[in-house]
Amino acid sequence: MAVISYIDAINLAMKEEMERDDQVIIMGEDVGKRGGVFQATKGLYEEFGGSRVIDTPLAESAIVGVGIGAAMYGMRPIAEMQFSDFMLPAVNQIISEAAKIRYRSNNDWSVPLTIRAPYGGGVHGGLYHSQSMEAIFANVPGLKIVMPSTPYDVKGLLKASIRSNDPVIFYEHKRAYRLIKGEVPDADYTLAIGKASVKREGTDVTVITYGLMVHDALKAADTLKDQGISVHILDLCTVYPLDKQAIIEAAVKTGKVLLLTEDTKEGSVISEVAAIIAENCLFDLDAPIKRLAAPDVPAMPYAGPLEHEFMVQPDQVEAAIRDLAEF
Amino acid sequence: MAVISYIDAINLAMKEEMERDDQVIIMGEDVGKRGGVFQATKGLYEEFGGSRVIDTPLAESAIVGVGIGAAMYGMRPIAEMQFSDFMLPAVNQIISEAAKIRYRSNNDWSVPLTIRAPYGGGVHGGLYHSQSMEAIFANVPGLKIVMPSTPYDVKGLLKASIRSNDPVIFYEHKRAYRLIKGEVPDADYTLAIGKASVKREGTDVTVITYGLMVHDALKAADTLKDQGISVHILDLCTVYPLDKQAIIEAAVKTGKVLLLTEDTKEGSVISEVAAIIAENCLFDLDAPIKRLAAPDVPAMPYAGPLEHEFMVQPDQVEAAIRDLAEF
Amino acid sequence: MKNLHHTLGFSDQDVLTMYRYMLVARRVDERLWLLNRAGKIPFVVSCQGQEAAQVGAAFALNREKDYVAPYYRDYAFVLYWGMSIKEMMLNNFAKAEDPNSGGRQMPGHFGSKKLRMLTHSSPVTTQNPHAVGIALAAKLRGDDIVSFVTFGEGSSNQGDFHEAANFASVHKLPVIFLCENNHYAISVGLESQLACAHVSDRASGYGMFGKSFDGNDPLAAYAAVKEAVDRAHRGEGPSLLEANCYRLTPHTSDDNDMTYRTKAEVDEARKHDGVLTFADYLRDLGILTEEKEQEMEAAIRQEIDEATDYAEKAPFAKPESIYRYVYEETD
Amino acid sequence: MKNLHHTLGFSDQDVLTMYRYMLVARRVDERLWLLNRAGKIPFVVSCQGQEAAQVGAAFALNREKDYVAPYYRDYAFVLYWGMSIKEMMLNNFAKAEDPNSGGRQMPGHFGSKKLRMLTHSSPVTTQNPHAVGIALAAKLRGDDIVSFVTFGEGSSNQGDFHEAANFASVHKLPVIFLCENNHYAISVGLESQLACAHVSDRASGYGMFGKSFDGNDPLAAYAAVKEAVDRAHRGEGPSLLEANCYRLTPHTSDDNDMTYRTKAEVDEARKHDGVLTFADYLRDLGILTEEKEQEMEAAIRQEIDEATDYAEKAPFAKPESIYRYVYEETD
Ligand SMILES: Cc1ncc(C[n+]2csc(CCOP(=O)(O)OP(=O)(O)O)c2C)c(N)n1
Ligand SMILES: Cc1ncc(C[n+]2csc(CCOP(=O)(O)OP(=O)(O)O)c2C)c(N)n1
Ligand SMILES: [Mg+2]
Ligand SMILES: [Mg+2]
Repeated sequence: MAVISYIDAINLAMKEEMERDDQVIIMGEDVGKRGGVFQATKGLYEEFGGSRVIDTPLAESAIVGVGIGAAMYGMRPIAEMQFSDFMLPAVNQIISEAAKIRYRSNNDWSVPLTIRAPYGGGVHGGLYHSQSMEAIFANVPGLKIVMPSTPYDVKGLLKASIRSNDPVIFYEHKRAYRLIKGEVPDADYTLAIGKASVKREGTDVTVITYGLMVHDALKAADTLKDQGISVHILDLCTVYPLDKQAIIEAAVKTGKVLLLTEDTKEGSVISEVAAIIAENCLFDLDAPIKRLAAPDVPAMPYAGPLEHEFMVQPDQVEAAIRDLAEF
Repeated sequence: MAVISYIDAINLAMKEEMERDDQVIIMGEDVGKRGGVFQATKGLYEEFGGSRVIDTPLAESAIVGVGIGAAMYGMRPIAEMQFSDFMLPAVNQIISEAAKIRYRSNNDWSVPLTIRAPYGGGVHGGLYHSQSMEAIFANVPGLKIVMPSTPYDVKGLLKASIRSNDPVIFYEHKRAYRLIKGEVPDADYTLAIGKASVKREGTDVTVITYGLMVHDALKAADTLKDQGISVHILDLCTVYPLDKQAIIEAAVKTGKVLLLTEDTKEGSVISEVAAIIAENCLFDLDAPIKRLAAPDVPAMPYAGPLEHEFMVQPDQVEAAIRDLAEF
Repeated sequence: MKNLHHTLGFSDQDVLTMYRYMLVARRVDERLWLLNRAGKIPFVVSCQGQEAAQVGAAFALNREKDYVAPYYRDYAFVLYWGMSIKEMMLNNFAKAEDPNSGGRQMPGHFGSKKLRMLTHSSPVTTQNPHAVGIALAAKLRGDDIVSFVTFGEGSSNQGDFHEAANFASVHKLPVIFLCENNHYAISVGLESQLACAHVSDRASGYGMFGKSFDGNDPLAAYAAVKEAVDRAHRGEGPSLLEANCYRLTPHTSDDNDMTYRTKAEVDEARKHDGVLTFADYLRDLGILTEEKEQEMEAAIRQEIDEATDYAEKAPFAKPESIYRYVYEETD
Repeated sequence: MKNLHHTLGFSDQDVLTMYRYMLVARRVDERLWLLNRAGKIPFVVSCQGQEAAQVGAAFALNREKDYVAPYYRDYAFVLYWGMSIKEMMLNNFAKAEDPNSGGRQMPGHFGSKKLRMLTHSSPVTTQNPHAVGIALAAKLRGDDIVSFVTFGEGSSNQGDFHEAANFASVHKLPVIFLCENNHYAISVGLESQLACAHVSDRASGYGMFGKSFDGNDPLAAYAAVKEAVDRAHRGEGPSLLEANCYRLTPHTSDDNDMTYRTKAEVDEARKHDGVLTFADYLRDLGILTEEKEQEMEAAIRQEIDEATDYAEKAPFAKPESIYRYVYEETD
């Protein structure tokens, strides 16, 4: 197994799927010669040409809407949104159209479309290049939202998304792109969308999270191990619809639950996780559920000290776990 | 005090605010001569003329975006979205712009804009004229989302929204328009945005809900009273940001909580309510939190029996309260 | 009266067929209003005043291979395209057998994969980028087809119209955008919707072919759409057409149009009603005889009666069916 | 060299001032790149190649009453409009004193209520409807102003452009839409963005006045915008203008433009650089003497040095300030 970066896993998943199935195409801003502003599509234009790696006009609603049409024709488009923040012009096409086409046509039409979008902060991106955009779509049946944390998950889940016969929003943490590296098998594999994954077994405190914060949790768990605290970590992987069974099992396992998200707290994906636990495991809890999230302000400011203040810091994660352990 | 309908309260609030302040204008599709497709703006074109009651081109992003510009100039526009379902083309203007303008300009600019939109089902509206659209915006700091249940609340909260110096999404339940009537004072009054309201005091079970379902809860409480079950009802009124204190008090009061929404369950506003309770009142609960909501399918179908199956029915509300009481 | 259809390559039988579809749509539409007023169906959206443009356009397309994205008023188009009267009635009664959505959607929200007809939704104009995507995919696969989409003039002011038109032109895709300009978007008249004379004036901003035609004349519609089809097959890219029509009914059964327009205006427009004027044309040329007309009306009425009867009695989908088809069902 | 500015009503001093603002913007921009390469600021977005159009346009507007919504490349415009070099540097260092956002936003996201300059965001084209709203409100209040908005040619393909332009025309509002066409949207060239020759060709689809001009010539920019201003004041509604420019730098400091265009192409464009050609014009007419030029460069350099120094040392906003101004603070 090779050790590769998060973004290389994305690039490789697309490359392999395009080689495997000539109905897979990529559409987006700067995905062609430029290889994407983050280089996620690097080399694909050269390998597959401009008719399969399409530089579109600067218009997200069209990128998604045209992608839907192409998907209805039988292709498997991958629509790249340059930043998750810039998906908002396409919300109508995503929610009114992509999510509802199978349902409203009574299973006649379907939309095998993957919408990739870099999200997340800590990159000096300011208000509009740092946002977590999952909560907006995490109440829309018909959509699936995948947010992987490791190169292994990235590759398996992106391939599964491309092969899915339903629309998938695939969020990539842009800070993870080059920061996170990991082992990825050379052989072709997919992972099941909709399944959470236990990233660490533990007995004292359960941390449920997703995306880049999985790594904060893992680091905290390492540190706390030396202090005698055993942390169980569940990586949601798919944030909509949630893997209820896995959440319930993880919560029951330790009876103490910390929920983490980079998103602003109120109305975030971890609110639903909390609700599931509150509905299903009340008598198994030994401490109140605790949520750690960004403050409820519009978005992450640009200036360094302000960005830092906005983001949940590793020491806060560690302290929250310790507090729960000692509860 | 006169007894008036929900829609008359809307109409009256706008009329009075327009008389009071000539910076209040209305913009939307068919709001002029037609008086709105639901007649919410009836008579206002005749009274205030076409320059203050503006029939716009059919383009929601412009209705909101132009409204934002006018608000930045110092006016108080009321932007009508014909159905909440059709707000989606305007999401970028609402989330990227209206919600963030005060914050990003460091308090220099502000957006005193009210976005009115009819929502809710049970009107043979099918997939796209029945949806609850609050969850999409209920993770966006900078916005406030008001969803009143009674003519009294409608009038007081709509006036408060129009006078607010920040953007407010004001959702009106379209089935409530003519169904719900209530007493409304003749004198000018406003109600505080962000405050929940106890609609009934009780001791056995707490129901927390909003919009039209408040009335289902009230009806169920009446019935159950005869069976010796005392129901406490909290009407959220503002669903974002939530009135945490009121939620905690209401939950603690009975220790048994039923949360109701017309929206699909996963990721709905009541998920956040459940999370607040799970974080703050764990040891005060005598039963797991229960949520009653629409099923997680894309939207309410059109055919009568299908619509009926989708919607939470009054007998389900009653049964859920009884189950909790007997827990 | 000059014969205008021979030069377009139509036989007398062809134009009779054309008229027949216009008439079927009109009679179905009228029946729907009766059913609505009788309380049998909760909602009607009409094609009245747009049948000529719709049928003329449909005749210029290839029913065996082209893809179409008709909007909610396209009853005449859809009937010609292959939807039966019975299916129309099942759609309007929202019954399980409705091929468009099994009663899930409101009437007039057409769609059928078998007919290569995209599924339509209520938020206006979203179908435009879809039609572009169809054309893009077909071009990539080397399929020589045309992708046809319709929408109202009010809807041409949505961002999705602009983005779709621009995308189609940049990629020179075989898309035909047909705006059915019926002069109203619910209550809002043309002058409050756009400031150009014709929606097709927007074509030049996309570097595409544009043309406006008399929407009451099916032959004019045919000619314009045929020209666009030929251009598309020749690789000359998309076209933006406008059919000049008038909405003869209220917006829907929920609307009262007398709150914003006068009966005199509607009566004036009725004089140009394509169903009447085309019948006159055919009568003048001796193609539509009184006998033929009566036979046609009778046959249509009978078919509508039977379809209505069938649809009314047909079962609704089962309540528990609403949980199905959110995602692909693999087992 | 023919004197072109006298007929426009400009004195020699006026055009020297014009040039000065172009030069200030260029030198500020160049300094920003140096600061970025030195690791002092994380991000730069440039105006290089668009200064002439920006300054010419600004000269045609009324700094005392008009409203403006400049986009992220409008350094030259904003400097003329009233933002000081020091404020520019505070903006780029994202310090508390930055009048645009106090360091909350990325550099180049301008805004100042005092200057009647709308606050700009990153999602492109959202400012267009805002500018229309300003004009609508002003018209309702009877204020005789112009609302001016800029954007790139890539951005002209967003739905918001279309919806804003259409709204402005239908209501005949005094809005000037100026597209700064620099031939690239990041890496995507003009031919993959639009299929018409000029963005201003879209004007006719909105029934509005349209004009394209040489974006390297501040006098051409002035003349075009002045014409639009005059029309606006006469109640003739909005205009859509296009400045033909070229982006001389990579898209931002995060971009490597050599992955998608050649050095030869950029070098060719540099020959038409408005800062150089306008200097030539002024030199040929004897208005810009060597002495004046040196004095100007020296003064500008000193001001930039001081501003940089000030901004670098200025404090960031306090971390706890991020909780403020989500909503109105009334206490
Ligand atoms: C995005 C959106 N906004 C509003 C509506 C409500 N609505 C339905 S039809 C209509 C008018 C459409 O006018 P036009 O495009 O001219 O088509 P017509 O009905 O006249 O054929 C409106 C405003 C909608 N369906 N979708
Ligand atoms: C809605 C949206 N999509 C994508 C982006 C990312 N982006 C920033 S600038 C840019 C290109 C803009 O091109 P153009 O409009 O021509 O302006 P220019 O930068 O060339 O001046 C893109 C794609 C964005 N900011 N907003
Ligand atoms: Mg119309
Ligand atoms: Mg550009």
